[in-house]
Amino acid sequence: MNEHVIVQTISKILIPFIQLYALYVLAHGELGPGGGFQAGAIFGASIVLYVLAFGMKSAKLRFKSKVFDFLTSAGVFIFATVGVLCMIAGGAFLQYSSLPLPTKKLASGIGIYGIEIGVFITVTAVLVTIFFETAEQDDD
Amino acid sequence: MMFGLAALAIVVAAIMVLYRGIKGPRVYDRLLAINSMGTKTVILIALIGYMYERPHFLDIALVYALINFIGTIAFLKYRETGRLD
Amino acid sequence: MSFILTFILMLIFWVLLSGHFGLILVVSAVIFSLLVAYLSHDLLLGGVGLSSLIIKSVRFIAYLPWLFWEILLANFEVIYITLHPGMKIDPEVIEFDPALKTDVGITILANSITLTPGTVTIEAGKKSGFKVHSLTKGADLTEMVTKVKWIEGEE
Amino acid sequence: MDIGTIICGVLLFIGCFFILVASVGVLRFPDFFTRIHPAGKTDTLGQACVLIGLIFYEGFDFISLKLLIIVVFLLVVNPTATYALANAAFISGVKPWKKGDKRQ
Repeated sequence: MNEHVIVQTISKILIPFIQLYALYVLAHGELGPGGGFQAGAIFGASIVLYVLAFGMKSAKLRFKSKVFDFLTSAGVFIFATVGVLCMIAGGAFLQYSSLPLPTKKLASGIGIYGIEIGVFITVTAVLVTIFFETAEQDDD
Repeated sequence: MMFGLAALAIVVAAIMVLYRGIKGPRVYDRLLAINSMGTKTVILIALIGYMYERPHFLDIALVYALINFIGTIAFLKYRETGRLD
Repeated sequence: MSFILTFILMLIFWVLLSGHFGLILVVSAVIFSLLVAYLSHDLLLGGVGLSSLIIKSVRFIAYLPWLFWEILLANFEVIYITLHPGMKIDPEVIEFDPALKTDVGITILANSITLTPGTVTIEAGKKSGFKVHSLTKGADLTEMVTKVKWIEGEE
Repeated sequence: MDIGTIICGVLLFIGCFFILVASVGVLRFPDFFTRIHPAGKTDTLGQACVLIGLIFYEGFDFISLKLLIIVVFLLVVNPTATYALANAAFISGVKPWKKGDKRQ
Protein backbone atom coordinates (compact mmCIF):
# COMPACT_ATOMS: atom_id res chain seq x y z
CA MET A 1 0.00 0.00 0.00
CA ASN A 2 2.65 2.57 -0.94
CA GLU A 3 0.01 4.63 -2.69
CA HIS A 4 -3.04 4.32 -0.49
CA VAL A 5 -5.45 6.14 -2.81
CA ILE A 6 -8.12 3.46 -3.02
CA VAL A 7 -8.14 2.39 0.62
CA GLN A 8 -8.14 6.04 1.67
CA THR A 9 -11.04 7.00 -0.59
CA ILE A 10 -13.13 4.03 0.48
CA SER A 11 -12.36 4.77 4.14
CA LYS A 12 -13.42 8.39 3.66
CA ILE A 13 -16.73 7.21 2.28
CA LEU A 14 -17.30 4.49 4.87
CA ILE A 15 -16.23 6.13 8.15
CA PRO A 16 -19.22 8.48 8.61
CA PHE A 17 -21.63 5.64 7.86
CA ILE A 18 -19.86 3.31 10.30
CA GLN A 19 -20.05 5.97 13.00
CA LEU A 20 -23.76 6.51 12.41
CA TYR A 21 -24.31 2.75 12.41
CA ALA A 22 -22.58 2.51 15.80
CA LEU A 23 -24.90 5.19 17.19
CA TYR A 24 -27.89 3.37 15.66
CA VAL A 25 -26.83 0.20 17.51
CA LEU A 26 -26.55 2.27 20.69
CA ALA A 27 -30.03 3.74 20.34
CA HIS A 28 -31.74 0.45 19.42
CA GLY A 29 -30.32 -1.57 22.31
CA GLU A 30 -33.84 -2.28 23.56
CA LEU A 31 -35.31 -3.31 20.20
CA GLY A 32 -32.59 -5.47 18.70
CA PRO A 33 -29.16 -6.87 19.44
CA GLY A 34 -26.82 -4.19 20.62
CA GLY A 35 -26.28 -1.67 23.35
CA GLY A 36 -23.51 0.45 24.71
CA PHE A 37 -20.65 -2.01 24.54
CA GLN A 38 -21.25 -3.15 20.96
CA ALA A 39 -21.80 0.41 19.78
CA GLY A 40 -18.55 1.46 21.44
CA ALA A 41 -16.69 -1.36 19.71
CA ILE A 42 -18.06 -0.36 16.28
CA PHE A 43 -17.31 3.33 16.85
CA GLY A 44 -13.81 2.39 17.95
CA ALA A 45 -13.46 0.31 14.76
CA SER A 46 -14.20 3.37 12.63
CA ILE A 47 -11.34 5.24 14.32
CA VAL A 48 -9.05 2.21 13.90
CA LEU A 49 -9.92 2.22 10.18
CA TYR A 50 -8.99 5.90 10.03
CA VAL A 51 -5.60 5.21 11.62
CA LEU A 52 -4.96 2.28 9.26
CA ALA A 53 -5.78 4.32 6.17
CA PHE A 54 -4.28 7.72 7.00
CA GLY A 55 -1.55 6.98 9.50
CA MET A 56 -1.06 7.89 13.14
CA LYS A 57 0.10 11.49 12.63
CA SER A 58 -3.04 12.56 10.86
CA ALA A 59 -5.17 10.61 13.34
CA LYS A 60 -3.48 12.32 16.31
CA LEU A 61 -4.36 15.71 14.84
CA ARG A 62 -7.96 14.66 14.44
CA PHE A 63 -8.55 12.66 17.62
CA LYS A 64 -6.54 14.06 20.52
CA SER A 65 -5.29 11.55 23.10
CA LYS A 66 -6.21 13.96 25.87
CA VAL A 67 -9.83 14.02 24.73
CA PHE A 68 -9.98 10.25 25.03
CA ASP A 69 -8.41 10.36 28.50
CA PHE A 70 -11.16 12.78 29.47
CA LEU A 71 -13.91 10.71 27.84
CA THR A 72 -12.83 7.51 29.61
CA SER A 73 -13.73 9.02 32.95
CA ALA A 74 -16.65 11.05 31.59
CA GLY A 75 -18.45 7.82 30.61
CA VAL A 76 -18.06 6.38 34.09
CA PHE A 77 -19.24 9.72 35.50
CA ILE A 78 -22.44 9.60 33.40
CA PHE A 79 -23.08 6.02 34.51
CA ALA A 80 -22.63 6.93 38.18
CA THR A 81 -24.71 10.10 37.85
CA VAL A 82 -27.71 8.17 36.55
CA GLY A 83 -27.32 5.70 39.40
CA VAL A 84 -27.04 8.39 42.05
CA LEU A 85 -29.99 10.33 40.59
CA CYS A 86 -32.08 7.20 41.12
CA MET A 87 -30.91 7.13 44.76
CA ILE A 88 -31.74 10.84 45.23
CA ALA A 89 -35.22 10.20 43.83
CA GLY A 90 -35.72 7.62 46.58
CA GLY A 91 -34.84 4.28 44.99
CA ALA A 92 -31.81 2.01 45.05
CA PHE A 93 -28.70 2.55 42.92
CA LEU A 94 -29.79 2.25 39.25
CA GLN A 95 -33.44 1.60 40.19
CA TYR A 96 -34.76 3.50 37.17
CA SER A 97 -38.45 3.29 38.03
CA SER A 98 -37.96 5.73 40.90
CA LEU A 99 -36.92 8.54 38.51
CA PRO A 100 -39.47 11.38 38.61
CA LEU A 101 -40.97 10.90 35.13
CA PRO A 102 -44.64 10.49 34.07
CA THR A 103 -44.67 6.72 33.52
CA LYS A 104 -42.46 3.94 34.87
CA LYS A 105 -41.80 2.62 31.36
CA LEU A 106 -40.51 6.00 30.17
CA ALA A 107 -38.41 6.35 33.31
CA SER A 108 -36.71 3.00 32.88
CA GLY A 109 -36.26 3.66 29.13
CA ILE A 110 -34.48 6.95 29.74
CA GLY A 111 -32.49 5.52 32.65
CA ILE A 112 -31.20 2.60 30.59
CA TYR A 113 -30.45 4.92 27.66
CA GLY A 114 -28.43 7.13 29.98
CA ILE A 115 -26.21 4.34 31.31
CA GLU A 116 -25.83 2.88 27.80
CA ILE A 117 -24.47 6.24 26.63
CA GLY A 118 -22.04 6.20 29.52
CA VAL A 119 -20.89 2.68 28.67
CA PHE A 120 -20.59 3.66 24.99
CA ILE A 121 -18.34 6.64 25.71
CA THR A 122 -16.07 4.68 28.05
CA VAL A 123 -15.75 1.67 25.75
CA THR A 124 -14.94 3.82 22.70
CA ALA A 125 -12.35 5.83 24.58
CA VAL A 126 -10.69 2.81 26.18
CA LEU A 127 -10.56 0.81 22.94
CA VAL A 128 -9.05 3.71 21.01
CA THR A 129 -6.52 4.37 23.78
CA ILE A 130 -5.48 0.70 23.81
CA PHE A 131 -5.08 0.73 20.03
CA PHE A 132 -3.03 3.94 20.07
CA GLU A 133 -0.76 2.56 22.79
CA THR A 134 -0.20 -0.80 21.05
CA ALA A 135 0.46 0.80 17.68
CA GLU A 136 2.99 3.20 19.16
CA GLN A 137 4.86 0.89 21.51
CA ASP A 138 7.89 0.72 19.18
CA ASP A 139 8.47 4.45 19.42
CA ASP A 140 9.67 4.46 23.02
CA MET B 1 -35.74 -25.93 3.70
CA MET B 2 -34.64 -23.64 0.88
CA PHE B 3 -32.46 -21.63 3.27
CA GLY B 4 -31.06 -24.77 4.80
CA LEU B 5 -29.89 -26.08 1.44
CA ALA B 6 -28.34 -22.72 0.54
CA ALA B 7 -26.56 -22.61 3.91
CA LEU B 8 -25.26 -26.14 3.30
CA ALA B 9 -23.87 -25.13 -0.11
CA ILE B 10 -22.09 -22.17 1.46
CA VAL B 11 -20.62 -24.34 4.20
CA VAL B 12 -19.29 -26.74 1.54
CA ALA B 13 -17.77 -23.77 -0.32
CA ALA B 14 -16.21 -22.52 2.92
CA ILE B 15 -14.64 -25.93 3.56
CA MET B 16 -13.14 -25.92 0.05
CA VAL B 17 -11.67 -22.48 0.65
CA LEU B 18 -10.41 -23.64 4.05
CA TYR B 19 -8.35 -26.30 2.28
CA ARG B 20 -6.61 -23.53 0.32
CA GLY B 21 -6.07 -21.70 3.59
CA ILE B 22 -4.35 -24.71 5.14
CA LYS B 23 -2.27 -25.59 2.08
CA GLY B 24 -1.01 -22.10 1.34
CA PRO B 25 1.62 -21.99 -0.10
CA ARG B 26 2.07 -18.28 0.54
CA VAL B 27 0.74 -16.12 3.36
CA TYR B 28 -1.30 -14.19 0.79
CA ASP B 29 -3.12 -17.35 -0.30
CA ARG B 30 -4.03 -17.95 3.32
CA LEU B 31 -5.17 -14.37 3.77
CA LEU B 32 -7.28 -14.64 0.62
CA ALA B 33 -8.90 -17.78 2.02
CA ILE B 34 -9.61 -16.10 5.36
CA ASN B 35 -11.14 -13.04 3.71
CA SER B 36 -13.24 -15.25 1.46
CA MET B 37 -14.47 -17.32 4.39
CA GLY B 38 -15.33 -14.14 6.26
CA THR B 39 -17.59 -12.87 3.50
CA LYS B 40 -19.21 -16.32 3.24
CA THR B 41 -19.89 -16.12 6.97
CA VAL B 42 -21.79 -12.87 6.41
CA ILE B 43 -24.12 -14.66 3.99
CA LEU B 44 -24.39 -17.62 6.35
CA ILE B 45 -25.47 -15.39 9.24
CA ALA B 46 -28.13 -13.76 7.07
CA LEU B 47 -29.43 -17.16 5.90
CA ILE B 48 -29.52 -18.54 9.46
CA GLY B 49 -31.42 -15.45 10.55
CA TYR B 50 -34.05 -16.23 7.93
CA MET B 51 -34.10 -19.94 8.86
CA TYR B 52 -35.05 -19.10 12.43
CA GLU B 53 -37.12 -16.07 11.37
CA ARG B 54 -35.07 -13.61 13.37
CA PRO B 55 -34.24 -10.67 11.09
CA HIS B 56 -32.17 -9.03 13.84
CA PHE B 57 -29.35 -11.29 12.67
CA LEU B 58 -28.85 -8.88 9.75
CA ASP B 59 -27.35 -6.29 12.10
CA ILE B 60 -24.78 -8.85 13.17
CA ALA B 61 -24.05 -9.76 9.53
CA LEU B 62 -23.33 -6.12 8.71
CA VAL B 63 -20.98 -5.78 11.69
CA TYR B 64 -19.21 -9.00 10.70
CA ALA B 65 -18.65 -7.72 7.16
CA LEU B 66 -17.16 -4.54 8.61
CA ILE B 67 -14.84 -6.33 11.04
CA ASN B 68 -13.72 -8.70 8.29
CA PHE B 69 -12.72 -5.77 6.07
CA ILE B 70 -10.87 -3.91 8.82
CA GLY B 71 -9.11 -7.09 9.89
CA THR B 72 -7.84 -7.79 6.38
CA ILE B 73 -6.60 -4.23 5.92
CA ALA B 74 -4.92 -4.25 9.34
CA PHE B 75 -3.13 -7.54 8.70
CA LEU B 76 -1.93 -6.39 5.25
CA LYS B 77 -0.66 -3.14 6.68
CA TYR B 78 1.19 -4.97 9.42
CA ARG B 79 2.73 -7.37 6.85
CA GLU B 80 3.91 -4.50 4.73
CA THR B 81 5.24 -1.95 7.18
CA GLY B 82 5.78 -4.01 10.32
CA ARG B 83 3.58 -1.67 12.33
CA LEU B 84 -0.03 -0.58 12.55
CA ASP B 85 0.06 3.20 12.36
CA MET C 1 -22.01 23.35 3.23
CA SER C 2 -20.53 19.87 3.54
CA PHE C 3 -21.71 19.90 7.16
CA ILE C 4 -25.38 20.33 6.20
CA LEU C 5 -25.16 17.78 3.38
CA THR C 6 -23.53 15.19 5.65
CA PHE C 7 -26.19 15.86 8.28
CA ILE C 8 -29.01 15.27 5.77
CA LEU C 9 -27.34 12.12 4.39
CA MET C 10 -26.85 10.72 7.89
CA LEU C 11 -30.49 11.43 8.78
CA ILE C 12 -31.62 9.55 5.64
CA PHE C 13 -29.30 6.64 6.48
CA TRP C 14 -30.71 6.51 10.03
CA VAL C 15 -34.28 6.34 8.74
CA LEU C 16 -33.32 3.55 6.31
CA LEU C 17 -31.72 1.57 9.14
CA SER C 18 -34.18 2.21 11.89
CA GLY C 19 -37.82 2.10 10.82
CA HIS C 20 -38.95 3.10 14.34
CA PHE C 21 -40.20 6.61 15.03
CA GLY C 22 -40.57 6.92 18.81
CA LEU C 23 -39.93 10.34 20.36
CA ILE C 24 -36.64 9.34 22.02
CA LEU C 25 -35.38 7.76 18.80
CA VAL C 26 -36.21 10.80 16.64
CA VAL C 27 -34.49 13.15 19.08
CA SER C 28 -31.41 10.94 19.24
CA ALA C 29 -31.42 10.63 15.42
CA VAL C 30 -31.06 14.40 15.08
CA ILE C 31 -28.44 14.69 17.84
CA PHE C 32 -26.35 11.76 16.58
CA SER C 33 -26.51 12.93 12.96
CA LEU C 34 -25.24 16.33 14.10
CA LEU C 35 -22.47 14.60 16.06
CA VAL C 36 -21.33 12.50 13.09
CA ALA C 37 -21.57 15.51 10.76
CA TYR C 38 -19.40 17.46 13.20
CA LEU C 39 -16.83 14.68 13.49
CA SER C 40 -16.59 13.60 9.85
CA HIS C 41 -18.01 16.25 7.52
CA ASP C 42 -14.69 16.79 5.77
CA LEU C 43 -14.22 13.07 5.12
CA LEU C 44 -17.29 12.28 3.07
CA LEU C 45 -17.74 15.44 1.03
CA GLY C 46 -14.67 17.54 1.72
CA GLY C 47 -14.30 20.43 -0.70
CA VAL C 48 -16.95 19.41 -3.22
CA GLY C 49 -19.45 21.91 -4.58
CA LEU C 50 -23.15 21.06 -4.55
CA SER C 51 -23.79 21.35 -8.29
CA SER C 52 -20.79 19.24 -9.33
CA LEU C 53 -21.71 16.70 -6.65
CA ILE C 54 -25.23 16.32 -8.09
CA ILE C 55 -23.93 16.05 -11.67
CA LYS C 56 -21.36 13.43 -10.70
CA SER C 57 -23.82 11.40 -8.64
CA VAL C 58 -26.34 11.33 -11.51
CA ARG C 59 -23.62 10.30 -13.95
CA PHE C 60 -22.40 7.62 -11.57
CA ILE C 61 -25.92 6.19 -11.22
CA ALA C 62 -26.27 6.23 -15.02
CA TYR C 63 -23.00 4.29 -15.23
CA LEU C 64 -24.19 1.52 -12.87
CA PRO C 65 -26.52 -0.49 -15.22
CA TRP C 66 -23.73 -0.88 -17.79
CA LEU C 67 -21.36 -1.94 -14.99
CA PHE C 68 -23.77 -4.60 -13.70
CA TRP C 69 -24.20 -5.99 -17.21
CA GLU C 70 -20.42 -6.19 -17.57
CA ILE C 71 -20.11 -7.90 -14.16
CA LEU C 72 -22.63 -10.53 -15.26
CA LEU C 73 -20.76 -11.20 -18.52
CA ALA C 74 -17.45 -11.31 -16.63
CA ASN C 75 -18.68 -13.96 -14.27
CA PHE C 76 -19.82 -16.29 -17.01
CA GLU C 77 -16.35 -15.99 -18.50
CA VAL C 78 -14.69 -16.84 -15.17
CA ILE C 79 -17.08 -19.75 -14.60
CA TYR C 80 -16.32 -21.11 -18.08
CA ILE C 81 -12.58 -20.91 -17.45
CA THR C 82 -12.88 -22.45 -13.99
CA LEU C 83 -14.96 -25.42 -15.03
CA HIS C 84 -13.13 -26.09 -18.31
CA PRO C 85 -10.97 -29.20 -17.75
CA GLY C 86 -8.05 -27.82 -19.79
CA MET C 87 -7.79 -24.61 -17.71
CA LYS C 88 -7.30 -22.32 -20.72
CA ILE C 89 -5.61 -19.34 -19.11
CA ASP C 90 -2.75 -17.21 -20.29
CA PRO C 91 -2.23 -14.48 -17.69
CA GLU C 92 -0.45 -11.21 -18.33
CA VAL C 93 0.07 -7.90 -16.58
CA ILE C 94 -1.09 -4.83 -18.49
CA GLU C 95 0.23 -1.36 -17.68
CA PHE C 96 -1.49 1.83 -18.74
CA ASP C 97 -2.05 5.37 -17.53
CA PRO C 98 -5.69 6.51 -17.71
CA ALA C 99 -4.77 10.11 -16.71
CA LEU C 100 -7.59 10.45 -14.20
CA LYS C 101 -7.56 13.60 -12.11
CA THR C 102 -9.46 12.74 -8.92
CA ASP C 103 -9.06 10.10 -6.23
CA VAL C 104 -12.71 9.13 -6.53
CA GLY C 105 -12.29 8.55 -10.27
CA ILE C 106 -9.28 6.30 -9.65
CA THR C 107 -11.23 4.37 -7.02
CA ILE C 108 -14.26 3.88 -9.25
CA LEU C 109 -12.11 2.70 -12.15
CA ALA C 110 -10.00 0.35 -10.01
CA ASN C 111 -13.00 -1.28 -8.34
CA SER C 112 -14.87 -1.55 -11.65
CA ILE C 113 -11.85 -3.26 -13.22
CA THR C 114 -11.65 -5.65 -10.28
CA LEU C 115 -15.29 -6.60 -10.73
CA THR C 116 -15.25 -7.09 -14.52
CA PRO C 117 -13.91 -9.42 -17.24
CA GLY C 118 -10.92 -11.43 -16.14
CA THR C 119 -9.06 -8.44 -14.74
CA VAL C 120 -7.93 -7.45 -11.26
CA THR C 121 -6.26 -4.14 -10.42
CA ILE C 122 -2.96 -4.73 -8.69
CA GLU C 123 -1.68 -1.21 -8.60
CA ALA C 124 -3.42 2.12 -8.99
CA GLY C 125 -2.32 5.66 -8.38
CA LYS C 126 -1.90 9.08 -9.89
CA LYS C 127 1.84 8.78 -10.35
CA SER C 128 2.33 5.07 -10.89
CA GLY C 129 -0.55 4.57 -13.33
CA PHE C 130 -2.52 1.34 -13.42
CA LYS C 131 -1.24 -2.23 -13.42
CA VAL C 132 -3.91 -4.78 -14.24
CA HIS C 133 -3.62 -8.56 -14.01
CA SER C 134 -5.63 -10.25 -16.74
CA LEU C 135 -6.59 -13.92 -17.00
CA THR C 136 -6.53 -14.01 -20.80
CA LYS C 137 -4.53 -12.02 -23.33
CA GLY C 138 -6.05 -9.03 -25.08
CA ALA C 139 -8.35 -7.58 -22.41
CA ASP C 140 -9.87 -4.30 -23.62
CA LEU C 141 -10.49 -1.59 -21.02
CA THR C 142 -10.75 1.56 -23.18
CA GLU C 143 -14.56 1.71 -23.00
CA MET C 144 -14.54 1.63 -19.20
CA VAL C 145 -11.84 4.31 -18.99
CA THR C 146 -13.87 6.56 -21.29
CA LYS C 147 -16.97 6.11 -19.15
CA VAL C 148 -15.16 6.83 -15.88
CA LYS C 149 -13.63 9.95 -17.44
CA TRP C 150 -17.14 11.03 -18.36
CA ILE C 151 -18.19 10.61 -14.70
CA GLU C 152 -15.28 12.76 -13.58
CA GLY C 153 -16.45 15.41 -16.02
CA GLU C 154 -14.66 18.42 -17.43
CA GLU C 155 -16.44 21.38 -15.76
CA MET D 1 -45.95 -20.61 -3.01
CA ASP D 2 -46.14 -17.00 -4.07
CA ILE D 3 -44.04 -15.45 -6.79
CA GLY D 4 -41.56 -13.84 -4.39
CA THR D 5 -40.63 -17.20 -2.85
CA ILE D 6 -40.05 -18.73 -6.31
CA ILE D 7 -37.81 -15.84 -7.43
CA CYS D 8 -36.00 -16.16 -4.10
CA GLY D 9 -35.40 -19.85 -4.68
CA VAL D 10 -34.04 -19.28 -8.18
CA LEU D 11 -31.72 -16.49 -7.03
CA LEU D 12 -30.52 -18.57 -4.06
CA PHE D 13 -29.72 -21.43 -6.45
CA ILE D 14 -27.80 -19.13 -8.85
CA GLY D 15 -25.97 -17.44 -5.98
CA CYS D 16 -24.93 -20.72 -4.36
CA PHE D 17 -23.78 -22.00 -7.76
CA PHE D 18 -21.58 -18.92 -8.20
CA ILE D 19 -20.14 -19.27 -4.69
CA LEU D 20 -19.38 -22.97 -5.21
CA VAL D 21 -17.72 -22.30 -8.57
CA ALA D 22 -15.67 -19.54 -6.97
CA SER D 23 -14.43 -21.99 -4.34
CA VAL D 24 -13.55 -24.55 -7.00
CA GLY D 25 -11.68 -21.79 -8.78
CA VAL D 26 -9.72 -20.91 -5.63
CA LEU D 27 -8.71 -24.57 -5.42
CA ARG D 28 -7.91 -25.12 -9.10
CA PHE D 29 -6.10 -22.02 -10.32
CA PRO D 30 -2.32 -22.24 -10.39
CA ASP D 31 -1.11 -19.18 -8.47
CA PHE D 32 -2.13 -16.35 -6.18
CA PHE D 33 -2.92 -13.76 -8.84
CA THR D 34 -5.17 -16.10 -10.77
CA ARG D 35 -6.85 -17.34 -7.59
CA ILE D 36 -7.85 -13.84 -6.68
CA HIS D 37 -10.07 -13.61 -9.79
CA PRO D 38 -12.75 -16.10 -8.67
CA ALA D 39 -12.41 -15.02 -5.03
CA GLY D 40 -12.76 -11.36 -5.92
CA LYS D 41 -15.64 -11.26 -8.33
CA THR D 42 -17.56 -14.52 -8.72
CA ASP D 43 -17.86 -14.67 -4.95
CA THR D 44 -19.10 -11.09 -4.76
CA LEU D 45 -21.76 -11.66 -7.41
CA GLY D 46 -22.87 -14.90 -5.76
CA GLN D 47 -23.27 -13.18 -2.41
CA ALA D 48 -25.19 -10.32 -4.00
CA CYS D 49 -27.48 -12.88 -5.67
CA VAL D 50 -28.21 -14.68 -2.38
CA LEU D 51 -28.98 -11.44 -0.55
CA ILE D 52 -31.18 -10.11 -3.38
CA GLY D 53 -33.02 -13.42 -3.27
CA LEU D 54 -33.70 -12.81 0.43
CA ILE D 55 -35.02 -9.34 -0.49
CA PHE D 56 -37.57 -10.94 -2.85
CA TYR D 57 -38.58 -13.39 -0.10
CA GLU D 58 -39.05 -10.56 2.39
CA GLY D 59 -40.98 -8.14 0.17
CA PHE D 60 -40.41 -4.42 0.49
CA ASP D 61 -40.01 -3.16 4.07
CA PHE D 62 -37.33 -1.89 6.42
CA ILE D 63 -35.71 -5.30 6.78
CA SER D 64 -35.20 -5.64 3.03
CA LEU D 65 -33.70 -2.14 3.07
CA LYS D 66 -31.16 -3.44 5.57
CA LEU D 67 -30.39 -6.34 3.22
CA LEU D 68 -29.90 -3.82 0.42
CA ILE D 69 -27.46 -1.90 2.63
CA ILE D 70 -25.47 -5.13 3.16
CA VAL D 71 -25.40 -5.74 -0.62
CA VAL D 72 -24.10 -2.23 -1.31
CA PHE D 73 -21.58 -2.56 1.51
CA LEU D 74 -20.24 -5.86 0.15
CA LEU D 75 -20.05 -4.46 -3.40
CA VAL D 76 -17.96 -1.54 -2.11
CA VAL D 77 -15.78 -3.43 0.35
CA ASN D 78 -15.00 -6.71 -1.46
CA PRO D 79 -13.18 -5.20 -4.47
CA THR D 80 -11.26 -2.94 -2.11
CA ALA D 81 -10.08 -5.87 0.01
CA THR D 82 -9.20 -7.76 -3.19
CA TYR D 83 -7.21 -4.79 -4.45
CA ALA D 84 -5.39 -4.42 -1.12
CA LEU D 85 -4.47 -8.12 -1.15
CA ALA D 86 -3.28 -8.10 -4.77
CA ASN D 87 -1.35 -4.89 -4.26
CA ALA D 88 0.36 -6.15 -1.11
CA ALA D 89 1.37 -9.40 -2.82
CA PHE D 90 2.63 -7.52 -5.88
CA ILE D 91 4.72 -5.08 -3.86
CA SER D 92 6.25 -7.86 -1.77
CA GLY D 93 7.53 -9.40 -5.00
CA VAL D 94 5.22 -12.35 -5.74
CA LYS D 95 5.79 -13.10 -9.45
CA PRO D 96 2.65 -13.62 -11.58
CA TRP D 97 2.31 -17.10 -13.06
CA LYS D 98 3.05 -17.41 -16.81
CA LYS D 99 1.73 -20.05 -19.16
CA GLY D 100 3.90 -23.15 -18.92
CA ASP D 101 5.17 -22.49 -15.38
CA LYS D 102 4.80 -25.06 -12.64
CA ARG D 103 1.68 -24.96 -10.43
CA GLN D 104 2.23 -23.44 -7.00
